Amino acid sequence: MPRVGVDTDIDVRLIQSTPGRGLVQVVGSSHLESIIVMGAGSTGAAIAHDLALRGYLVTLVERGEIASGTTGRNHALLHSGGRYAVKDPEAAQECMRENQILRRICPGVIEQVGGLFVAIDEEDEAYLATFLVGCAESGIPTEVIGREEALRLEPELNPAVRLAVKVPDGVFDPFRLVASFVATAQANGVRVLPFCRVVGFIQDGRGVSGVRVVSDIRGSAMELKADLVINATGPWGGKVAEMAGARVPVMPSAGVMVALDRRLSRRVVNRLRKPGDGDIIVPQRATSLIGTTSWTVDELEPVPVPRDHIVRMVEEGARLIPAARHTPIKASFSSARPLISGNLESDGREVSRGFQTFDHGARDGIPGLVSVSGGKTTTSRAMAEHVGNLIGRLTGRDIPCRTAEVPLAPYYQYRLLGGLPEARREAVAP
Amino acid sequence: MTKQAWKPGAPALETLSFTVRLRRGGPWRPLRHRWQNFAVTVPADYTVVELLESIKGHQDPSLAFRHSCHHGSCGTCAMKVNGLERLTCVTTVADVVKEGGHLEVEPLGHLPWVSDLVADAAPLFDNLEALGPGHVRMNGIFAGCIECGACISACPIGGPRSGYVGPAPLAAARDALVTGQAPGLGWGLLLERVDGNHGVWQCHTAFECSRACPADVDPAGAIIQLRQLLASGQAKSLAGLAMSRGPAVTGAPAAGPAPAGGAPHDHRPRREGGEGW
Amino acid sequence: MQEPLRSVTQSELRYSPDRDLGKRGVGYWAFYLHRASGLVLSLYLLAHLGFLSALYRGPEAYNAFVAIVSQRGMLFMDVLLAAAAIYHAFNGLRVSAVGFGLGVKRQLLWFWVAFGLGLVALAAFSVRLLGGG
Amino acid sequence: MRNKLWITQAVSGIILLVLLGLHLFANHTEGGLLDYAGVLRRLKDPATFALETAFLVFVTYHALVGLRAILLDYFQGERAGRYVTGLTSVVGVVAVVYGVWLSVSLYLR
Repeated sequence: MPRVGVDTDIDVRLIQSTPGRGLVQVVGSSHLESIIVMGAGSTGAAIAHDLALRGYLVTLVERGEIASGTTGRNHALLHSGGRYAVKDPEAAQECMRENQILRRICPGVIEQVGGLFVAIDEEDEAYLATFLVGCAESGIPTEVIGREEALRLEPELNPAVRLAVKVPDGVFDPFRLVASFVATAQANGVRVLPFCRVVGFIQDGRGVSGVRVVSDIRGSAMELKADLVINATGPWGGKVAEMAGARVPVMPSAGVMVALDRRLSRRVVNRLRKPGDGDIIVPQRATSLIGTTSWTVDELEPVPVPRDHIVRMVEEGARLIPAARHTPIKASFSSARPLISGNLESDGREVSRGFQTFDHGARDGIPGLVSVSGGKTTTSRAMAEHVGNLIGRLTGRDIPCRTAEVPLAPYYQYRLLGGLPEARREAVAP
Repeated sequence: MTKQAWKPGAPALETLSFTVRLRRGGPWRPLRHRWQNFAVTVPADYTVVELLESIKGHQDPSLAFRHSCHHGSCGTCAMKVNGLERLTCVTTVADVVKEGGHLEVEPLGHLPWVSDLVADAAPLFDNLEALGPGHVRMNGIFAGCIECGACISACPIGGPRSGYVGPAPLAAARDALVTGQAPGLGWGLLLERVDGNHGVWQCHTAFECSRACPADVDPAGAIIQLRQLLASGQAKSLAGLAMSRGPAVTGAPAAGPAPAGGAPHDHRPRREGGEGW
Repeated sequence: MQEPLRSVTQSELRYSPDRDLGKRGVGYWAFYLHRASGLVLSLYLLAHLGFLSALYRGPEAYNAFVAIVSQRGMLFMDVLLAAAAIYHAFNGLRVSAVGFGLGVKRQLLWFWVAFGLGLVALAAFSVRLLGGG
Repeated sequence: MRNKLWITQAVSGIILLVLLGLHLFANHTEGGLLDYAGVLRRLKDPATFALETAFLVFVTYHALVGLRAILLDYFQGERAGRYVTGLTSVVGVVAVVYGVWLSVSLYLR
């Protein structure tokens, strides 16, 4: 039976000593406000890291393993911004900026493969001028190459290719990127509690002063108190906010991706046209990821994988690299983007790719709760900076953000049991 | 079912009804250990991890299991399915259970048990860090390994919990030696660990690690090669050679010559240091 | 709508039921059998040395001991012991060879060759022992 | 260190294969087991005496190195390693000394 009790060691800052690793990058010793971050996807992990560097007392709770929701299943594309250059220059600029920052602070989880936008037909070719202007305005370096050069760089490209544009796309490992953020946060004293479900909020009147959680490691309920609670639960954001009586207009928008069983290309290959379904192939680890589609879903466990979407992905992918049709499918999977339905339109793709923060104190009269939703993994650090600034305003402190300079700890220093001080390596499954 | 390329006209969607038997409990839970059965009906092409997700979502939200990328690259979702280590995100239920049958899922063995289907990969990561540091693993010579722990669970010797360095870390050490990229511990300690009481000589060539590996790393072959290198004294000279080239810059892309014959993963793209992007 | 097969790469490649004994591979069971037979032989060695102390105690003690262990039932135990020794010997040869890189690719074949030779040796030994006794 | 032990284990195993054959041939091929007089008679032969002593040494060595390997799979760390090595060495020395003493005392009868 679950035990309910107030968890006492929440207010004790656990600065973990990591001898010989030299990565503790802390922060003043002053104890600032205590903050709970719900959700350890790229957003929550980056926020926890950001707030820890600012000196807050942070607890990160996650219902499963870190990066087990939307982030883990994303495209693994380290955006250069090329995909947004025409429609959304602001997003494109931010991508380019964050792309360079991430390469600097966590090179270990990024493959600097580069990317190509390829023109297959006349329509694509006609799009070139618009594309180059967009890239130039967004500060994305480009280089137009001819058919021969494109085929030399990527021999398996569709031979019908007319020209291609080189952009600084990259590939990251989503799980390991989040693990880097979390490992750094842990080293800086953040208490990370994976397998810890939020089941309710502690509210004085309407204001939120903590969360009720059930730890699936301890098998018991706990109450975690804090000055502020941040809801970074992605597509679950709406449901979580509801528990406190707040509203977050999240519209989970699913996308199917197909992982082929080998790398078809060295670089990321995009179709040179307006972003659409199945117009990108990302070489990630031992696979090629073709993506993606976009439709709204209610079901998140698991997110459905319609078969006709798989067919479409393979067909679209084969237009870029014909070998896609004959390569075994290693896996096909769906994830749900947490898009904000501010101005609801028919297709999830049209809704802004940007992110939004909700100060529920100001919006719904529920002080102590902040929600953040939307965004891309590539720009998660920038989102965290934005949220950190908001927290600074809410707590009346003006502490500068340092995440753009501080290198992240290696992913393999993330410890699943880092938040369980009593954890000893003793038991093996019977 | 055989591994095959996608073809139009493959069989239509079917469902399977069967019993899922899950290992529940954990060292810190009030109920340390029990089996729990779930009767399920799911599409036959559901992966085991999708099955677990649907159990968590619709039947028991307290079920703990690790998963992340769902396409076999993050290595979090390795579990024992019907007694064998598998990446559950690339194993469909049709592969492992028949209509009306039983499907048993347990956490990996030989690693610390955390809760339900979760085993802690920290000992594996520690040994990998010592013998083949992360940048090498993600981006370089040892890129094939996804650090899932299947080899450790499958090894009859028992992985880090028996003191054994373990198959994947030994394979990383082999790759470090053959390519001359400095391991996290430095060359001296690498040789000591690999040649020590819990190094390659503890292996009993059961080849179970290579069978279990979902990423074709072939740790058993690496261990055998390491033994030959150690017994012939070549390991020492390789390490000495690497050291005489000066301290390897960790974090930098592999700028040296292409990996020598032994490294099996050199078909994977390297970082393109020259191009900048 | 034509449906693609969401095929899986790992399972069929590495676990072929017709080649493997049960779930684990041959090498896995070979390892445990090797260990078990080694332990049995070690225990036997200690017991053997202990029983031979009857030699020190003189002819009566030793001949009485020989009479006991020469019973037919005991000879069956000898066959089991020989089986352990022969298995341990042949599998040991295989492990040494494979452990040094000889015949790695054929290691499964070597196992069955060793196993077959072992059976032949055991049969010969049994006939000799039981037939002669 | 383990390196050399592993190799000696393989080599001693191969030697044992020969010695065990000779041992079985010498002791068990004359229709059943030798009686007391038979054993004494055989031990008086220097070649057999040498064979049996060598067999004793190698078989004890092989068994205890194997036992040490098994124990090291269950006990880890420097200290445990030393204890295991110490224990198996002592058992080995005792067994060999006892065996040699037994043979010699019989030889002298």
